[in-house]
Amino acid sequence: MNPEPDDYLRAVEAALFVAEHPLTPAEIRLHVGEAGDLDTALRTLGDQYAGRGVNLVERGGRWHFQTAADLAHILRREKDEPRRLSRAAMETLAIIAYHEPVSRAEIEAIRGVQVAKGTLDVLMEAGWVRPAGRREVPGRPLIYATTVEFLTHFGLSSRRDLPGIEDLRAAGLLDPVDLALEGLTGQSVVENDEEEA
Amino acid sequence: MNPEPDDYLRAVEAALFVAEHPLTPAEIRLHVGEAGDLDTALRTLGDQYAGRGVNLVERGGRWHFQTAADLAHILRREKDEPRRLSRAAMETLAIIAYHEPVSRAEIEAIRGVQVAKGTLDVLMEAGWVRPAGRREVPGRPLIYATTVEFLTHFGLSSRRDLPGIEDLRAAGLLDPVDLALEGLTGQSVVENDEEEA
Amino acid sequence: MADLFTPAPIPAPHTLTVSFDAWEGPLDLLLGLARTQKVDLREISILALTEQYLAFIDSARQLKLELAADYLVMAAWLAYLKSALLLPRQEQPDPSPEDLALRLQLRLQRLNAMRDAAARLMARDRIGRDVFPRRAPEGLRLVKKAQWRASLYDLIATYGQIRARTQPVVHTIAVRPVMTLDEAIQRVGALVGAALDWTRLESFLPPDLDPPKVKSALASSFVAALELARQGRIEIQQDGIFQPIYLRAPMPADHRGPLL
Repeated sequence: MNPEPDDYLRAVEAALFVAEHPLTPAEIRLHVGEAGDLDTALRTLGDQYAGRGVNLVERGGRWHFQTAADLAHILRREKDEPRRLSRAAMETLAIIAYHEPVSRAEIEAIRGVQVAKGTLDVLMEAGWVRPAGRREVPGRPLIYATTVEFLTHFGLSSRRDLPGIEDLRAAGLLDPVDLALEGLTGQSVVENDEEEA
Repeated sequence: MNPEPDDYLRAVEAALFVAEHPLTPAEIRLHVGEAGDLDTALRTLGDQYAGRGVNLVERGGRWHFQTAADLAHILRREKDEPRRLSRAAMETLAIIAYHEPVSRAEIEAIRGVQVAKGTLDVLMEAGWVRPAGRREVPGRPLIYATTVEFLTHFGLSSRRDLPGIEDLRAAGLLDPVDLALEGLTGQSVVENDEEEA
Repeated sequence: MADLFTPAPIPAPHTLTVSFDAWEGPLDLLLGLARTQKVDLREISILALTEQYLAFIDSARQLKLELAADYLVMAAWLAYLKSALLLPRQEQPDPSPEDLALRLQLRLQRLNAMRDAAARLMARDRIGRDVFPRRAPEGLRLVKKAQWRASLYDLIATYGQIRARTQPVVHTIAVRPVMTLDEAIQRVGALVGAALDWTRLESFLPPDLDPPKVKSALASSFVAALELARQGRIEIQQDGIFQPIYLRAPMPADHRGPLL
């Protein structure tokens, strides 16, 4: 910085530094008095701070210090926060993956539950779901499909890698919950056994 | 100001400018990354701002910008006046700062009166004093120490900057009376050594 | 801070207008008195200080000021110290009054040191009074970016659950391995004509049947036998309950055996 800023300049600098909002010259003078040439001081300060990390700028007749525009990125630090998808989001994602492209109404029909607006937003924010045009039916509803990031995240080379209904059945993933429970309690489920075989 | 501050310096400057509280070097690095020599940048900034209306200072290992003290009269507002401390509170604060960590009994031994209940509360509420564990002696009394906010508030880089602390130590005035008495009467010095270390 | 920067009122017995609220206990009062000696505390005369204190307390009493107990305790102790100091050395008690006086002096020095330290601390450039940070810093922001976690297993398991939950439950009636009554009538009717003598019902069943079908065939064949007997096309014989059942073609009337 300049070797010897005079006291008037220092006072202007300090007043602008602590101010809660941009100051008009009149407001600055309320603090620093009339003992100097304010216009010159502001111009000098502007020059001295030009090119630094903090700049003195004038907007609509008010002056304030602000950080240089190119440094905005360092003042906002992003931090990854691992989070689990909600059950509703997971179900919606699964339905889109198996049935894409699907409209919201179709998702609701399959889930048997309404889909909250935020649920699709979360999936789109995660980058796994995208709008894929509109269905050419009355109302022209938006339809949704999965993205390449979806495939990447779940380690799939294509949607065809998703296990089919028969695979799910074989893995026991289609067992209604109550039936599975009955099996666990050791009661006989003989008749159905044969059907499943 | 210097003609061409480099981007790393500018980033450090901007981060310190927008920060809501003093920053440790680790906190600064979270934002500006590792692409430069932070110690050098801080020293350079400190030099550049020295003598200006705004200065960069280090308090207890944290850095922040603040206005120059000689400009206080133009910047002070009535509502800024810090809360007045009672004489008891001021003395208690000084005793904690110069002797820390100290127990309440030790504070009372120096002041010759009981420490009123509210006195330590006021200091803790101000954020200048904190409980710092217990002394491993019978009764395990709570001991108190000062905080980083204490250093910041009183403009101290560290406790070594406490006014006159070296002289007081050299004169033995930070030693307990018993210890000093034994020293003066040529008897062996024992037990309280560790507390002062 | 007013009480810090205005020097403590210097008490002199002849101008005593002091409120005891001004003192933080007897040690504080002693220190105030000691400062009136205007010497280094290390040079202070404890005997003179003691006399000052006792005179001060006496004046206060004459003015009927309320004295807190600890001021009086200190007065009593100082009166004792004074008398002990005035005794010839060989008659002095143990611990020696000189040691006690030294201890008091050391305490006064320490309190004085902390009082000065507090004053110097309070006089520093303090944030919000002498130096100011920005009043409205924008703040460094930490933006938390959600990193969504979900595994392929979660995805397919969830899909399976949806399907299991929402598909209509279809009950399929299994086709059982049975021999119908018509089949049995035909079979038994055809075979019994070829048998010359009593033949067990089981012998009319088809060979190589699965165990579940055996029962069905047996039951059907039994009902078929009853039906054929009713029509007069066969005869049935059983020797007792749960005994084997025998069938044969009908004999002429005179050869007829006992009926079931």
